[in-house]
Amino acid sequence: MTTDISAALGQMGVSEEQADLLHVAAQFCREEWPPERARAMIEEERGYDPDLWRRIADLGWLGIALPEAHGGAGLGIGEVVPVAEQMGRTLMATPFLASTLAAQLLLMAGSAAQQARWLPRLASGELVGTLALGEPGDEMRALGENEEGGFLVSGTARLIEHAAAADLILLSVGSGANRRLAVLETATLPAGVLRRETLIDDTRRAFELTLRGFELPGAAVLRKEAAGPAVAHAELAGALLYAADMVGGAFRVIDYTADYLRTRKQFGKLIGSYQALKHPLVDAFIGYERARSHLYAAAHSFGDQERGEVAVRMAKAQAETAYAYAADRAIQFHGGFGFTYDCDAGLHRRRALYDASRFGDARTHRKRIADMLF
Amino acid sequence: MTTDISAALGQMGVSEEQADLLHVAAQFCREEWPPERARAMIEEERGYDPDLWRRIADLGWLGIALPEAHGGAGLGIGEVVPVAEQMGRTLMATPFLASTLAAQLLLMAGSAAQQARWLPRLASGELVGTLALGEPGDEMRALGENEEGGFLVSGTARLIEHAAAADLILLSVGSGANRRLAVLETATLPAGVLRRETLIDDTRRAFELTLRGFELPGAAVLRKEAAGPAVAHAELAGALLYAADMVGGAFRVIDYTADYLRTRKQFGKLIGSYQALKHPLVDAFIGYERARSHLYAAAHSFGDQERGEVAVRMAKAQAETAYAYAADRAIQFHGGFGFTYDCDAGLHRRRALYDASRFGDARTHRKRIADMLF
Amino acid sequence: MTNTTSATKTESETPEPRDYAAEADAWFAENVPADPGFMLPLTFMEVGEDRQFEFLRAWQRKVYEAGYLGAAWPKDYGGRGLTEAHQKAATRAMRKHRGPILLNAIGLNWAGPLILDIGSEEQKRAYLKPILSAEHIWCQGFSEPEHGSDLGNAQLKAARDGDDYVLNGSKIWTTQGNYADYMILLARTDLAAENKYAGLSFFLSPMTVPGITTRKLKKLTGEYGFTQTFFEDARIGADCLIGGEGNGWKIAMRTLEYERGARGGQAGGYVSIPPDLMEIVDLARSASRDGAPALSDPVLKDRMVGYLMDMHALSLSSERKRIAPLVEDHPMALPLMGKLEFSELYRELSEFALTLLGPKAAYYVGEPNAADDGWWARSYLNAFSATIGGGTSQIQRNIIGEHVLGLPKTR
Amino acid sequence: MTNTTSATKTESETPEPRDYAAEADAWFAENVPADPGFMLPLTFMEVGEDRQFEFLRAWQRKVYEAGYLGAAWPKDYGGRGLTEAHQKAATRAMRKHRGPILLNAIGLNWAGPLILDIGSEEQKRAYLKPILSAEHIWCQGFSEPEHGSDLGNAQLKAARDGDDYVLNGSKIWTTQGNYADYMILLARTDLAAENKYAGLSFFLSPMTVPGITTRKLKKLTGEYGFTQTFFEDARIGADCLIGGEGNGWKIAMRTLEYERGARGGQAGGYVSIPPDLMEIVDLARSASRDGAPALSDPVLKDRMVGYLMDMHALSLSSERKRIAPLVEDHPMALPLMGKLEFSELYRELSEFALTLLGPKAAYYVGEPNAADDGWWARSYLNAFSATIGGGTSQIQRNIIGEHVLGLPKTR
Repeated sequence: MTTDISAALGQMGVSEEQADLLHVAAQFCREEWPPERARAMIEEERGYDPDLWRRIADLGWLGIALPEAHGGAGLGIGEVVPVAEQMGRTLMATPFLASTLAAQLLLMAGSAAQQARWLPRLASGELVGTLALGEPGDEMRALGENEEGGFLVSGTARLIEHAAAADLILLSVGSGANRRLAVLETATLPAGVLRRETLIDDTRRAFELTLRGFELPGAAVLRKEAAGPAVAHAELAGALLYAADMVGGAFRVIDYTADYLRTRKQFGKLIGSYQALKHPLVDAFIGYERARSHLYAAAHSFGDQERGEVAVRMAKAQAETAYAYAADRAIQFHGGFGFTYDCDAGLHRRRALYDASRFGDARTHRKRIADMLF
Repeated sequence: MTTDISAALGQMGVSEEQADLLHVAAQFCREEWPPERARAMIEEERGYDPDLWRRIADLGWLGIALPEAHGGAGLGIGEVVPVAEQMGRTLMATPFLASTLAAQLLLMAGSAAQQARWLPRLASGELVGTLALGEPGDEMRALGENEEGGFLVSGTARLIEHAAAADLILLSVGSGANRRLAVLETATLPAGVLRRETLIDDTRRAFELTLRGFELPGAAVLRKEAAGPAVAHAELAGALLYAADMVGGAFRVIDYTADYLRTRKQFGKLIGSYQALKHPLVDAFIGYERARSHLYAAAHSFGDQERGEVAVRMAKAQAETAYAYAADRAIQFHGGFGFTYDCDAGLHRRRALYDASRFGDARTHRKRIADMLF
Repeated sequence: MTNTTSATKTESETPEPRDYAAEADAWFAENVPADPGFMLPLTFMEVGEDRQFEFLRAWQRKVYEAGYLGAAWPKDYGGRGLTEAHQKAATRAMRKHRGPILLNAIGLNWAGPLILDIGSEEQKRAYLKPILSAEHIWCQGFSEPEHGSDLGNAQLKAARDGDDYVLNGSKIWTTQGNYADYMILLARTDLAAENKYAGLSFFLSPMTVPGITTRKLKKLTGEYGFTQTFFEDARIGADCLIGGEGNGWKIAMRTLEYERGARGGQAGGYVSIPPDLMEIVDLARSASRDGAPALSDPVLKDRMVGYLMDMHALSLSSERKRIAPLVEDHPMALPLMGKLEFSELYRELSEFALTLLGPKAAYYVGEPNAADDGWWARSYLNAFSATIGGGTSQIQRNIIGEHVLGLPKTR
Repeated sequence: MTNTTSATKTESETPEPRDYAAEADAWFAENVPADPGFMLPLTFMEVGEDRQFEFLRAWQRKVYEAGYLGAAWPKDYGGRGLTEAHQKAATRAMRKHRGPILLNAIGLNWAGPLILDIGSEEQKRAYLKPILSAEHIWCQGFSEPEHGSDLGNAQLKAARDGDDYVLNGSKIWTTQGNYADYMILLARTDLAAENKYAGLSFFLSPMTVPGITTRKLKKLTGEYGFTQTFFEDARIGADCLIGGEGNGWKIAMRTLEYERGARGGQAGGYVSIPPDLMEIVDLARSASRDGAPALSDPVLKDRMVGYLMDMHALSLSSERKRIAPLVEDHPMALPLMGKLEFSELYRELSEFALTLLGPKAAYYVGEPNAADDGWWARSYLNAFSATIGGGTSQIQRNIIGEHVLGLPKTR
């Protein structure tokens, strides 16, 4: 490849910390979140386990990408990837991604005082954070800005993960040059402004927030000039972490299906011996391995000005393609059982759809890549 | 489907004449053009058999879509489809498509005198016609037009099928509103202006024509105002007939491969029992059947103002997709033999590439359909 | 419309198909029910709630009583004694006016034609009319938990005991099993038969005898529509047997042919509503991606062209298959391909629709923020019922490869 | 560069890899030959004309004599006694400066490593240096006409007769068979062996003895590059046997591992040049479709993004496979997948390039009007040599499914 394009592509590499986190997270998730726990959590309104949250916090995972000064490990978002991937493998349900991304917004756009106030408590897991970035053309609106920079907020924000459990919502208000970010303390919200949304992924929780002239004090508003870059950073980080979740899920659903194909008989033969099932599963696996290569290249290149963006977009796009195909075939290859709610293939297919929808789907990312490179 | 779009789609139907021609052509092509003849013709410079040409002419096939007044059968291009399809099945090599399309240009844009002069001899096969429509941005140029409408022609035209054997080349000169069509009698050409081109499809012949100030008399120029519509008609007719050729080829290459899969053993088993070969061949066959449905719908709807164009474009696009896939898999599934020149799968794959390139490939047609419908 | 009208109609002489079609058109224009305020099933396999069941049962009865279902079945058994052409005209009118699906699919398309074909006079008198009127709901007992597609391996036992058969075993994927009054049942009557097929017999079994219980299965979609059905020493009369002992396999294959429409005898109407590409076009026009309509993206538009071509090919092929000169090479190809093509295309198309939604693909049925109330996600997940049920797509490809292309059997 | 230079170099002490890399870079910058005016093969399987053969043979000799081939092989056998890292640096430089392929692929990557590994001292002294210098061209005799991918079924007979083996039978797909001096040969020495594998032995057979003849095979592309090789009472010395009688299968499997790079021992350089996506990007910029550059079509651009992602994934995976923590789940997955992925992607990519050409896709190699002299069509057709040869893609999927995913064997 000639240099013009190859200089924009992700490069492979792994840090010692990534390798360590990968090992620890793999074991932790496997042990703490067996399939029956993932299933049981679907029925629980809260959608996550506070005890498990505390243990995740104790492992220091909520501060991986936060500075040591704020109680973090001083690493980057690339180091969060192995954890997110292993959580994806077990369909683990927590506000981990939401809280991690909320902290990134604070880190990028918070004043020193705001960072000092919130980041240590997010890093320690004492507080749960989430974020509401809105969609183009459907933003929260600001009214009546006062001298301290406070204002009244009106509008509806959607798909705020774990908002009911969160202490802080990092809220985007307005758009373009007028976009601002604010720390919304959920304790200050009036009753009834949050509504749980029905998601394609039963293992997750997200909420709609409707505000009518809610007063945000100036102290809650982050540095205005930093809002745009902070959102861009969080969106890229979000794409990377949801890609990790999908790569993890793809691994698991292939493994789950291979298990079935090794043991289920039909017409007197193990069904895995039929090429009509074996070969597509191999293709799914190849898609997964490609996605994983893109994922770790993106994790390695995330902070690289030249390469980070294309690498992340490729990772998100390939992860979606691979996970969707693997889970779709998994349903089909489980036959009648695949069509029941009891088969995990369905959980994965639904999660794949959900994850695809967050922080840009494959088509969106491919379009951007085409615009950037060709 | 709601009416807006469905009113533009081809409709299925078959005329009695189509059904008759299908039967006769199937038998004729099968008997006259066994695989060894197709192979033998590759080595012959001329690339077709004049005796066979005479017999085709005697069957009246060169006049199918010409008026009875000019010695034709008074039917439409849709009635040529079964013949073209059956010729495609046997990889038959003749100037049949070229001559048929040349006659259509004369029919659409020739004066009464020009029609009377040329059409009966094209219909009877006494003369061989071909056409050179040029590519956008690379047209033949006219200079020094005289009072009778004659002019000097300069430039290069490419991919003129069977030009060396043709008596008439229907030549397009200029573009847009200045486009003209002329009957170029090859007997009047200076020596050395034709060069045989090397085609991906060895069974076909095409030539490059280079003219430098060649004088075309006014009597050779067709009605100017009819040139645009005549070219549009011929291009649509060409797309339809090359689609028919491809549908025929797709049938044959699937059949040829099924034969091999029924008889070849590997690892002690007939290879056709492996789903890795069986299922893709079924998919190829489904693609072929879809293409054939589109083809006969386009043949039926060709003359329909509302439906003809979309129907033909769909037929050409689907025929390309189906033939390419079938022939590609045919090479693969013949294993080592597939990689030799002796295997017919290669002939088909190369013909599929050639046919795709003529009168718009799948991408071109799909783009037009999108523009027309959505 | 009332019973009186129906009675009047069946008394009248055979109407011209054209007149009958016009009548049907007028009737459906008038009588297709308004949106009931809850989601109606698109296929008979999706009847998951009582209110859906009751609504569709009433609709089928109404259509029957108006004379537009079973028109070609004999008058003596509740039909109207008209021709297939009449029934087709009625079905066309039903489709044109977007009538809901007919509920009693197994009765109308499997059990009914079978009983008409080889049933005894008693069976015809007892069963046919209630099938049309949806008074008797029928279900189908072929698949078993351990032998999904492998019908020949059915293990449910039917042991002769005096004038009864005693049933023991289990069936799965019983559509409307929790509502059904009767089941067409494939069971093993001879454990010692020389080959597995010869030991099978076919029954018209009541579902209401002691020892038969059902358990609703939660589907991939989170909804219901099927049951597992358990038989514990359930006794049915020996007169429930149809076609004679040991002929079960042959009869089961025959019912599949009715179901595929490869033989006549179906009562008419439709039991599922295919996805409509125009609705996807509308979705693509309205769905916002990155602040612009999805349809403004040439890549998505091109994929739409592809689906339009495939959908239209299917509809053209279903006409072509009746045009003899155009199917001479492989007369069975198009009929055998239909199920595979349609079910796979349905799945792909629904999945594609989801890619139009952008962030809204996160939502599901019941969510006010969802596009079209979550319809597309549900449609995609439901699509697997057709790519898996009735012989998986993988098995369909075996069948086509072996029976049309003549390839050696996969072992 | 001359022999003198080479001799000087091999006498010198072990250079630092970094210095050696810089030297190699300078040498290739200077010595990569100009376009000879005829098309050069992109893989060693495409050497179809004498002028191509002579040109590439001279190039390999030059690279060897300059010290950039066999750098890690022992000095005693013609190598330079350096490390794998040195050779890799030289190969990188060769690639960077776009050197032509090395001709003697079977010698460099199959026979050479095998002889180094298990050959006798005599075999090492006789064969290794001429492999590097391209003095002896080697070919491979595994496949037979009736048993393409089924090597275990090889039927060519090698009958012991005194100090000789007498060969009878035929091999197919002998790359450069018409040029080769030696063949690595899998032959059946024991017709009565308990299983088919145990009857096979492995030979380093001369090609120049009476009774061995070759017939050139015309390829899909219309060109040459392979032969069928016939053995009629051809006598070779018993010392041609390697690894002992009855061990042929084991040794053949071992040579496949050298070839795949799964064991060390390869001489270095490259024997094929992969397609370069940037060339397709350039083609898309220059190809005119409907009067506009192909690259202005968003649909074609999106497909290019897809291929870029796939190509880049392959290159990332080839780095990842050496990073232990990232391949722990299935350590063999990436090595086993490489051949399948690469060969299929090559085929798809070349085919895609053809779709950029519009009307010019009608042309082929040798036609002045063709884009890039017909390169893309030839590349597409040649791609099948890799999706078929060395175990078809279908067999590769079996291997991955069974050895990585643990699925039951296809029988």
